[in-house]
Amino acid sequence: MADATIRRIVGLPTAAWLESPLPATRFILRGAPGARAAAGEGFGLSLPETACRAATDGNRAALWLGPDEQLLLAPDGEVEPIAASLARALQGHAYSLVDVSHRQVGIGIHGPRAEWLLESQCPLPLNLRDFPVGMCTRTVFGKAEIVVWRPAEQVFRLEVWRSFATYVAELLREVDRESIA
Amino acid sequence: MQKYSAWALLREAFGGQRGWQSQWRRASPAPEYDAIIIGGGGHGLAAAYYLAAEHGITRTAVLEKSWIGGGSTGRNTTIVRSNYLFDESARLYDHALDLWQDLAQVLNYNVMYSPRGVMMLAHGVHDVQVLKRHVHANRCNGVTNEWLSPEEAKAFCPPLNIEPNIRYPVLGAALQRRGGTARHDAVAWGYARAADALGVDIVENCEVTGIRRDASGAVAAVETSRGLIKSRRIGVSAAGFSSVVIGLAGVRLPIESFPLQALVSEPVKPVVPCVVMSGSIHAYISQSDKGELVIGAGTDAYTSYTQRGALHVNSHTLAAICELFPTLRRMRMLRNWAGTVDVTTDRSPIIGKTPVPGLYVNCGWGTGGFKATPGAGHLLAWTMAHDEPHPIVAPFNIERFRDGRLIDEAAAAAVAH
Amino acid sequence: MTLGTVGADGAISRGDTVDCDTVLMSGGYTPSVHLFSQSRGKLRWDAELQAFVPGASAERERSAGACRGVDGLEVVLNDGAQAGAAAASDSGFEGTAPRYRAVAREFSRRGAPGALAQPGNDPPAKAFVDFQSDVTTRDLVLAAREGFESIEHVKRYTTTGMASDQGKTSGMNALAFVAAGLDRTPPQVGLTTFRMPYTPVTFGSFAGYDRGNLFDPVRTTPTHEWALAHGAVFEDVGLWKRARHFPRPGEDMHAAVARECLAVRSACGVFDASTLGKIEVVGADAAQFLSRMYVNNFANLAVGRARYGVLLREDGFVYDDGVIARVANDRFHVTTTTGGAARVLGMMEDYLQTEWPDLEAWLTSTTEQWSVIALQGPRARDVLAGLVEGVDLSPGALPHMSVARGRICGVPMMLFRVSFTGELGFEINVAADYGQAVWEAVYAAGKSHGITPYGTESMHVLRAEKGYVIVGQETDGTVTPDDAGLGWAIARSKPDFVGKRSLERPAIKAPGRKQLVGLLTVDPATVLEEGAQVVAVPAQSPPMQLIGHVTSSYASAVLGRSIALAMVADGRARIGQTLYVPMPGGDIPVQVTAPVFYDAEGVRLHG
Amino acid sequence: MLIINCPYCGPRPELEFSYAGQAHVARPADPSATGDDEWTAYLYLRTNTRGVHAERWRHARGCARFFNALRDTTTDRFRRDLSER
Repeated sequence: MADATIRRIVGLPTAAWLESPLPATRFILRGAPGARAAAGEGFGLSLPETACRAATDGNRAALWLGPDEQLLLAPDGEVEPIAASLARALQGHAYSLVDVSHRQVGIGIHGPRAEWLLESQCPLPLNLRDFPVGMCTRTVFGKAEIVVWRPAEQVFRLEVWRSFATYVAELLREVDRESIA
Repeated sequence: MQKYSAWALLREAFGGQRGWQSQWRRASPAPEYDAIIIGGGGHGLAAAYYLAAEHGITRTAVLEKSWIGGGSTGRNTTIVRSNYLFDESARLYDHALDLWQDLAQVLNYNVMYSPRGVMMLAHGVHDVQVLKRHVHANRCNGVTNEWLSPEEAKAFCPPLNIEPNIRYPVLGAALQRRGGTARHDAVAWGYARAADALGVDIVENCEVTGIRRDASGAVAAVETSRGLIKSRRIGVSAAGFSSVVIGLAGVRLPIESFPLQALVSEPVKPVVPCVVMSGSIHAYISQSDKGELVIGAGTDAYTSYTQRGALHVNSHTLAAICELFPTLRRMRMLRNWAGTVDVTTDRSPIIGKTPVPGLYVNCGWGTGGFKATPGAGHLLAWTMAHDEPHPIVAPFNIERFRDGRLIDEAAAAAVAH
Repeated sequence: MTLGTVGADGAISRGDTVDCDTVLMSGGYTPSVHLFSQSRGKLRWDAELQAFVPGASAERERSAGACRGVDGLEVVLNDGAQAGAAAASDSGFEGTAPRYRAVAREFSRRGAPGALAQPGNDPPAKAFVDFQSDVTTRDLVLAAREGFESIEHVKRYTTTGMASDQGKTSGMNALAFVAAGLDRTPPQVGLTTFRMPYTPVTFGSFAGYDRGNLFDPVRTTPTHEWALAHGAVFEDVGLWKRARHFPRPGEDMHAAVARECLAVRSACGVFDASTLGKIEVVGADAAQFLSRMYVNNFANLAVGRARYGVLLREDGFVYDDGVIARVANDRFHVTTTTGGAARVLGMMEDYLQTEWPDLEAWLTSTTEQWSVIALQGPRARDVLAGLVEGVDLSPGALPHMSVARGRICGVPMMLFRVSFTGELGFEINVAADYGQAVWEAVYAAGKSHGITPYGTESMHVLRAEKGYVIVGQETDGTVTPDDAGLGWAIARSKPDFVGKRSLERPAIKAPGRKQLVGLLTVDPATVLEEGAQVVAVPAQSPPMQLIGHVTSSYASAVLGRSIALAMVADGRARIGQTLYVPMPGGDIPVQVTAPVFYDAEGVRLHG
Repeated sequence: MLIINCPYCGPRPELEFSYAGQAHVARPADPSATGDDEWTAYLYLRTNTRGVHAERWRHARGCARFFNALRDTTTDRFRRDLSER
């Protein structure tokens, strides 16, 4: 990409269990229920109809955030092709598609302590029974709003608005630091 | 009324303290009164006292569903101040502050009014603008209030953290030296005792269950858990329960009731010498004469009559206290409770007549009613005695909501940019 | 110390005297019903135990063991096991309670309530009830004598139970004693409320991690590091850190702001406006939706054009403002104030979801998608010219209040021709990750044109010179559009918009409302204090007849004098009059003017 | 802390929600034709019920939807499963 040289991604602290954010293509899709099915054709995977569930296929994912709101994730640099493909698939439907690739950053947390670290500042129970693999939702972490998604048993991915990302990462590290000290 | 004096103390010290009398009678309701006040908190008891003392209306009853002073009076953080922004508010609250000055003498009861100063902190440029506007408006209205630099604020309140590197540094403060605290229970008991001495019946455990109106629509009587009581002049002073009580007469008030929490620490030696308030990070603190740190939070988000709030609201307040007073971090919360506060849209009270003849209301004080106790009682009594609003309370009528003539103390603190 | 025994009737017999160093006192046993009581369960008086025990539950909890008055180790263990098994079973799990046998010696834990000197004792014995507050039975007798009969009154009058044990050692004894004195049973007198916490807990425990920089998130913009490196002084605006000014060595804020402002007026300045809220409104009914929300009309806004919008609350008072651009027929880019971003989005969602669900329009916050670089000043176009691709910057092609898409530094850009300074102005919107690089490129390209970074303080001065209001500074939630001089924005032909009906209320239409005006001090060197009051008649003593207040006040470098904005009763009719600002040092005379101090014709804006 | 049943997401902690006042207070269809008293009632008058209260919540930090619920304001207990979309 021609723009890679001038890009400056949010720099966050890292740890063995804390992945620094990677750039991604992100869209918020909102619209009438019919748009969801159509959008699936354009995006290349069936968008989840069940509340608080994610659907994935290869390197693309769709996260149910609300009955009329989906977060679409894809590798970096695919804004134009995905927008074009969705526009074709959604022709005739009432919907809104907005590029939010830079609005938020992804933070990965993994390992045996991941669930415990997140639960420390998140009011939701994150055990496997209440928050199984494949579940995702918007919620809070400390004083920040986050999207949390569990792609695997010991892997969580957070999506955080960029100006809150430093806070979230530092708070995670502080919880970790205090609990192992 | 038995007069409290140095002589009386001396006499009783030698007499085994056996000569003290009941501070107020345990009255049973009479069939009829010239005036009834519903609500035996500070406001209601004060109104009854002033009805008797200043207007000669001694055939008055205060009806309290439980024990006097047990509602918002006994649950608030006892802050007394008058540094409000708008001219109408300044007059109203300063009238109360004037009455506080010699209230103990007037009532012959130690209400422990302590003008130790109320300091309101500014944490941002916008806070500075808002508080300075208060200071200027107050000065021109004859209300004491002054601006302090961070260093002056710290000199006045030494444990305050004014380091510039904290999350929300203190950029300055507005100080009302005449503000302070008083003992909430004593205010209720002092008014009760003084009113009782003038012949007012204080009827506890008497819940009002209905308000009867005559053919003309005017009030005629109240139905209570202790029977029907007639009166053609009824004042409602029921704080968080105002809309429930006044609803009995078919009147709707622009009020919602929210939980408001407070807490105290274990008692320690004097450490916080004044009242400190930080509106923008929601922390209010003072120290009682017993040594407890008295801390108030913001209201919970939803209407409720449970007198219970959520822990996260208090946690937020305590985090703010720890930021402003790091030395208090290891103080311990002893007791937490909540009251029910009646909040109007413009955060200003409603005092005056209602659409129902003979029915008067004093409510909507939200989180700040205690400071107004003497003033609200005084002005409600005047209004009931004259059947017209006292000039000071005239702007605080119900009609202001219809006309759009709001006295919006809340909006004055709106966030900038 | 002299020992004695208390008989069943309360009579005390005098016994032996023993030497001792320390006295340990017990309030007796009583079940710890605190948690049950705090869960709003109803306590029941057990006359045999002489204690309150859990009665009807409010929650689906169970009390087990000593806290419900069960006595003896073996019994308690089995009680707990059974309660646990029953709770598990009710929750859908299986399990049976094991059976325990205790081999230890059993104690009786029957309590002590009432084992105190009683009111009838003669001579009166002194007996402590509250060991921490030194409350004695005599104090309780005195309280009763003075009419404090409710147990809450007794507690508050004597402070029994208010020490750090919160009545754990004293509560039942005080109650039993008061009840006996009043010739009632304990449940007739009633308990004081059990408050949380069960045991005192440090403030720090509640505060937890909410301390220092984690007390509240610190939000920074994409150019934050650049600003830091260039000496910016920051201010807190909500959670954001915004650069307030960029002092050079030796400069105070006043000097820095004067320099920054002059640079914008004479050459160009660059400003980070990224914190402004942004909402993408998309859908076939987007224009109609915005026309219902804002006082303005958006149906007739052409694609590629922008309009200043005013948002009211339903009560008619100004709530927010911003620039709203139509970027496609069914797509609007809405900006809000920094502080208003979240609440405006919430308000819009409310109307969309609950009042007008039939409208085809959807909202997405894009506040953080975009880095917004405001480039303002007569040289702004020259600076941009060499940087942008695909946009015709000429006034004809990109007039004031318009928007175009193009590229800058090789990345996509939305370029707004807007101005909050009164100068020729642009706001470059690029995706946030490119913000700092584009800012640096603009700064480098502007060097030869005298480009100067400026902060929020200069932004405030520049807009005040032009009489542009800031919501929250000129307005305070009691101000209508007309009060703030924004009546021109109202599309009066519209049948309805949020707040329209409230503008017809009597007090809103009554004369005497405060209106936005300018104030010029007679002495141009005097800068009024913001928040200072305004009077018509000088030399008043308090309480004065106040007619307004100063909302904004600055030293204007370009005008070489001070300026102020104020809200003054009937202000527009007073233009030309002399009013006074009463200060502790005396009245400051001011002349009332229109609220535009610089380039009233707007020539520079359209340059 | 209240546990609130979001009709879309299920029971969630209060921290994720914002309270949105009494339910069923509809904005008059034609505000201009609404009298002063009726408009005042719409703006300011609420039942402030002591008892079962029909109210609105928004799962603001969840699915972002507004919904109605019934809660007893004397106990803060929600009527179970009566949240409606």
